Amino acid sequence: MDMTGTQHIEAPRDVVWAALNDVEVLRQSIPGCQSIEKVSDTEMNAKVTLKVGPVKATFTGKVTLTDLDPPNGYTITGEGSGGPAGFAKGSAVVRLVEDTASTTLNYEVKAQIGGKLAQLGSRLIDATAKKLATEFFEKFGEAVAPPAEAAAAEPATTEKKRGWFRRLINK
Amino acid sequence: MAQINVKVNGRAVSKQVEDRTLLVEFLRETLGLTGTHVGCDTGQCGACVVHLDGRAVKSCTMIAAQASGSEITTIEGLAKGDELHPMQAAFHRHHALQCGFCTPGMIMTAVDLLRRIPHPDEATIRANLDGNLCRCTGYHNIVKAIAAVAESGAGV
Amino acid sequence: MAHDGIGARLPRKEDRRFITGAGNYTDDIVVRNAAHAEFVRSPHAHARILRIDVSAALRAPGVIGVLTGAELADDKVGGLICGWMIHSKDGSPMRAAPYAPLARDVVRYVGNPVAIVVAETKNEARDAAELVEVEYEELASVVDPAAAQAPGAPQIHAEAPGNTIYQWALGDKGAVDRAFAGAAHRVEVDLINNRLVPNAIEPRAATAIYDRAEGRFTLYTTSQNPHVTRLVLSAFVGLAPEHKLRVVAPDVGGGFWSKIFIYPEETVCLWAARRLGVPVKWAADRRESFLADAHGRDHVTHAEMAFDASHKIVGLRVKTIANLGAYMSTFSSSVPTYLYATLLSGQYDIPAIYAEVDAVYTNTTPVDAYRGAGRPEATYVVERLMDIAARRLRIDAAEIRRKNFIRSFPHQTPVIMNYDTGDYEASLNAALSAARYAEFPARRAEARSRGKLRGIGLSCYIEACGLAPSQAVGSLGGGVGLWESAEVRVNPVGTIEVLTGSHSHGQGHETTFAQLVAERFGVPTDQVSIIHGDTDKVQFGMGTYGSRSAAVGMSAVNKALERVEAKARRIAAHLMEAAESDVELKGGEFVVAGTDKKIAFANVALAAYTAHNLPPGTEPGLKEGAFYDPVNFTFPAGTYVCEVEVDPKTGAVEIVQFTAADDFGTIVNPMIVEGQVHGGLAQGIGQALLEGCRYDRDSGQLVTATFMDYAMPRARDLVSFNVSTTATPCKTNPLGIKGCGEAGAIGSPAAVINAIANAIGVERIEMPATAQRVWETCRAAQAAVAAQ
Amino acid sequence: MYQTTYVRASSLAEAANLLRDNPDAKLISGGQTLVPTLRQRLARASHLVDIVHLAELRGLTLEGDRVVIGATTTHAELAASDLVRQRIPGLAHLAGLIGDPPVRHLGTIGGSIANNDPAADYPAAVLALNAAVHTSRRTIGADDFFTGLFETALDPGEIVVRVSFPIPRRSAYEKFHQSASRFALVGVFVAVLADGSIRVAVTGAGPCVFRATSIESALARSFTAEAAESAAISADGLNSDIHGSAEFRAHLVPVLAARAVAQAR
Repeated sequence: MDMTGTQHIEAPRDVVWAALNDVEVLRQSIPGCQSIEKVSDTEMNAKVTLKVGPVKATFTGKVTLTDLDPPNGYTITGEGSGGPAGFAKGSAVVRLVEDTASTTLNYEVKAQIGGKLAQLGSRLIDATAKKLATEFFEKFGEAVAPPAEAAAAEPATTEKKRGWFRRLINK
Repeated sequence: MAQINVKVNGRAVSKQVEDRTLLVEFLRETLGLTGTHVGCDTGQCGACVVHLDGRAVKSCTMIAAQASGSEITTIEGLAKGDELHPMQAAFHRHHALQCGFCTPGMIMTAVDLLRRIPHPDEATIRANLDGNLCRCTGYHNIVKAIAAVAESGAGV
Repeated sequence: MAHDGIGARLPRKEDRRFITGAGNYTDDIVVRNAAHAEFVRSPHAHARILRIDVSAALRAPGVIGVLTGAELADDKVGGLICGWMIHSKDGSPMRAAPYAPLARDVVRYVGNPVAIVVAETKNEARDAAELVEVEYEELASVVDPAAAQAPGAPQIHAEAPGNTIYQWALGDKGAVDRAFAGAAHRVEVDLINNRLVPNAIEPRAATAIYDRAEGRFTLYTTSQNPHVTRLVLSAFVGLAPEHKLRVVAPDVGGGFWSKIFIYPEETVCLWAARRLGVPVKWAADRRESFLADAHGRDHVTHAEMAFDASHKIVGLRVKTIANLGAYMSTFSSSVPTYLYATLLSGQYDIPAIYAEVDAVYTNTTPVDAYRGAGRPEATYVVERLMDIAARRLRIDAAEIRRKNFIRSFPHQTPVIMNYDTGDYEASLNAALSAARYAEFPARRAEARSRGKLRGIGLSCYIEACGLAPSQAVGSLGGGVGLWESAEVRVNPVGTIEVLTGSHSHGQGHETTFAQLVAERFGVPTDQVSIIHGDTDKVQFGMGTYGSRSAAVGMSAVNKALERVEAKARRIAAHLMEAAESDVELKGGEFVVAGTDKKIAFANVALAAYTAHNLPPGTEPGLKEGAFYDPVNFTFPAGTYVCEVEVDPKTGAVEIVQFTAADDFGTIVNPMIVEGQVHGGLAQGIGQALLEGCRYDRDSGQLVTATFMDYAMPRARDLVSFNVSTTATPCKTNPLGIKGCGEAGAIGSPAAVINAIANAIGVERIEMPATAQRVWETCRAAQAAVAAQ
Repeated sequence: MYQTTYVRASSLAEAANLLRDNPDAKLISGGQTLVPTLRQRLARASHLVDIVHLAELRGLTLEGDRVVIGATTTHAELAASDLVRQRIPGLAHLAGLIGDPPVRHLGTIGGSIANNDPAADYPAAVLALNAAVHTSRRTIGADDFFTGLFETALDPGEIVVRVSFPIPRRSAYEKFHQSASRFALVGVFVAVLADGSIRVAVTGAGPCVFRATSIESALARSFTAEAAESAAISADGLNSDIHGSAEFRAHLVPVLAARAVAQAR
């Protein structure tokens, strides 16, 4: 499955680029990330728990950064084994475009699952990958440039949860 | 462990099994009632259909503990001694079975159908078999057998 | 006495146990102290196994053992075999790679078994299987047969360069080229025969027992041919000599060929039972069935047909790529060759045919025969071409067929087969009249007023059944003879036991074989029992598939019955002091012609066993055996007419009428034969409309692995079928039987697709004709009309 | 299935406490999705908290201008209910299309909406009819309830108690089945509410049930099948899988909406 998306971030490109290489920012951004440890500048070990409806699986694997082209972008790849559930792989080619004080982040995502997850969940692969990718870049955007008004003022509302799919459907 | 108290085919049964035991596993393995079959893992094939408090349910899509306190009828409990239930007799007379594997679930679903809708037309019969797969008969004679029982009024 | 001999619509003797829940299927069998097996399978389509760590699994509660390919190799357990040698055009033998029951170094499809975990309970085995750690290095995979031979495609086996198993050809290429060069019209088509999953409702299962004291194995298994299973496990896998291995196939819940093959799981269970010293029980869940049962079809074909100016076919040229999956299953090599290309003449007089078939390995579940096995693929090619030709040449679909029918028999086709008899015009006429073909235009117009597109499609199929003359099979590369055996034991009280090498898994042999005995001996069928499926009881047999049980198995029984009758007559003549030639068997009694002297068959049986008064030199007892080897294939044929309504707005297709007129020769039990046709039609219609096994092209993952994604035909997808028969009895077997088990699946896909194409007004639509595909085709057709 | 502990809750409070104290506990009512998932070992449940026997989750009553349906009401009960058939025929029809008869005998409305499968039928009715979901803690309006792929506004430990449907003037549901699972490839629920407002909810097509506002506006102008069918739905963001492309789903939405309009009563 392939998809593309865009995230607008109110921060200069250098800041966004730095965040893309910051393990702590990645930890906050990866949906369901339980832990992430840096092995090198471009490689991390990670543990991620994914929940899609009644299905829940924990993946252990690694996150790697390749095709580094500072500060224009890179490819971030995550692959992990969910043990008996199978495995999942996803990669995003990220391109940063500077726009005065803000940055437009364009991404192109590829995702693949294998084993039991693929055998049982083929109808959900696309929707799940879109959801995870959107969540990742949204959270990333928030981590790099938190919304101006105090985040605390806004409770964890339904509106916020609706965000990602509203954008997808946009009807 | 879960304590399962059920009445199966009119007989009170009380057993302890692992909580994760499916109703179909309880029937087949704990009680030895192997007439109820398992043909899939996702609740489509209907080979495992039994009656729970008089309604057709898939015994593979329920854990035994959920059924505790209920009355269960399996294919083994349908005939009265040597006298076949009219649906069993119709399946025989109309050649509504070949390999026989889907047959117990199919018969239990068919009996349930006629209890709810005593005089279904062909389209209604077919629609009510949505939860039962047969790979042998093309359903032709199954539909015929059910229609024959409905016509005779002997369904319940 | 009610007639219950040949031709009677006798309700089945075996039904009672099935309708009361008393059937005895493999997984129902309780063996004391049996342990439960779970297989660890590859999640990857293609990967190198770097490491297998079973230590955590071994420590798990209830675990008795965890075994891998390394132990299998240590114990010198052999690989699985493909039993039919095919030679390529260049004379080289097919490139069959080793097929280890547990993969050791490389896994080649998702689901490839890697290890077996045996524990005290099923849940414990499953818990522990999750603890087996396998480290893989992923390799690139290929799942599409058309891509497997491309330069740079991943190599699946070193033994088969370019993933090509064989490049086989049949027919006279030069003659076909000449026919095309001189032809007035040519039509061509590209077709995909979609990959199917057999999905017998009973999943495969096995219970393996090893008796250490006797050194003897027993395997209860879901098999269509227990003797062949024993032969392969003994002679090739080498687990035990035949006399130390009993294979029992009890009640079996459907097969459709998928339970013929000798698979890794049953083999490994048997070995594990000995190695671990416990009986081992395994039952596949449905997801495992999708991964591990041999799939069917999966052909990519380009075909061309040439006609003369009077619309007579002058030549047929076919090129097919057949996907055999990751390993060569038991009969896989024969399906796209001798069971396929030999039927490309269809019901037509075609002077020149040339077919090329490439068989390829891919990173998919092994592919083997599935109901029809090669013959549905052949029918689909021929009958799609006939329909397209009718459309292009602007003649009626029935007329173009009628014009080309073979009309004199025997008929030698250019592709090996010699048709003994048939009357294709008769079945075509019967089908057209039953389907009210002539009135179709009115029905189409009425449907149009409701916004529906109504279409009608024909398919005139032929198949070769009654597999098969052993010598012919041997000369074509078959590893076994395809005769059948039977034994008839008459008990002293006159009841009869028939032992047969055929195996019933839904076909009703316990009834139809008894009807044959009733016919010959006048004994009521309830005094006859049919024994099958146990190598300890039946000496040998080749099993049931390819619509062979009645034509071959019953012919063997008939031969044994003849021998019994001959001996009984000799005894009866002696008892009645008459000449043997004056004694005949009528209605269960031996009578002396022209007199009132008679003796009941049962009394003759008793006399045979008391042995007080037998003719001189006659042995006591009344029991005879026979082997029957057919002299030719049989050729069932018929015409199917499908009528559909297409909703152009949603692409939904509704089968509104389906008519079948089959010629099966002699029919033993019309009720059972009709049931076979109904079931075959459902599978063929399923192939055409619903079923399609799908792999992800990039990852090689199987994405239709449950009934949630693989659409099985349900009652509401089908209609009540309008079936009838015509008969030209087979001339090459004593009973005139042709066989009926596969016809429905062979003839129907083309009828359905032809009907949809007719409804929409297009030439091409792929199977399965899903709503989306049909909607897209309608839209394109509308756009094309608009553009004109 | 992994090891689990089955608990038959004796009260809503007990069930809520069990969920609070055991983060991996799961509620089970009909279990028609949960049990197959557990069987496949795609999820673990430390506890299965059975709420099917709780009296406060039962019931199917008329309360003023609303039909109030207890969370553990099965699809079969709802489909057969004279009350629902008379007051909200589209809802009764929808319930009778879910799964198959044995599934309808166990599956419940509460379980279905809490699971919010993108291809489930009930969410379309809840959203189109502007139902209110009463939970163990609060009342959530339909527009706020379904938040995403398998996601709802329910907080952890919050339990659906009943669903209250305002009686519409007219309603109808049209479902195009996915041929294997018989879930909705696309399902469209059309409702004309008591105040005359028109709501059209679509399931199966997107990652979550959504309102087809373009069809709603078209129907507001003219409540006819032709109006519904002429409204366009973009394929952007719709589901695409082996059973149907986003384009096909987008195409089906107005077609089914038109058929629902023709059926609405």
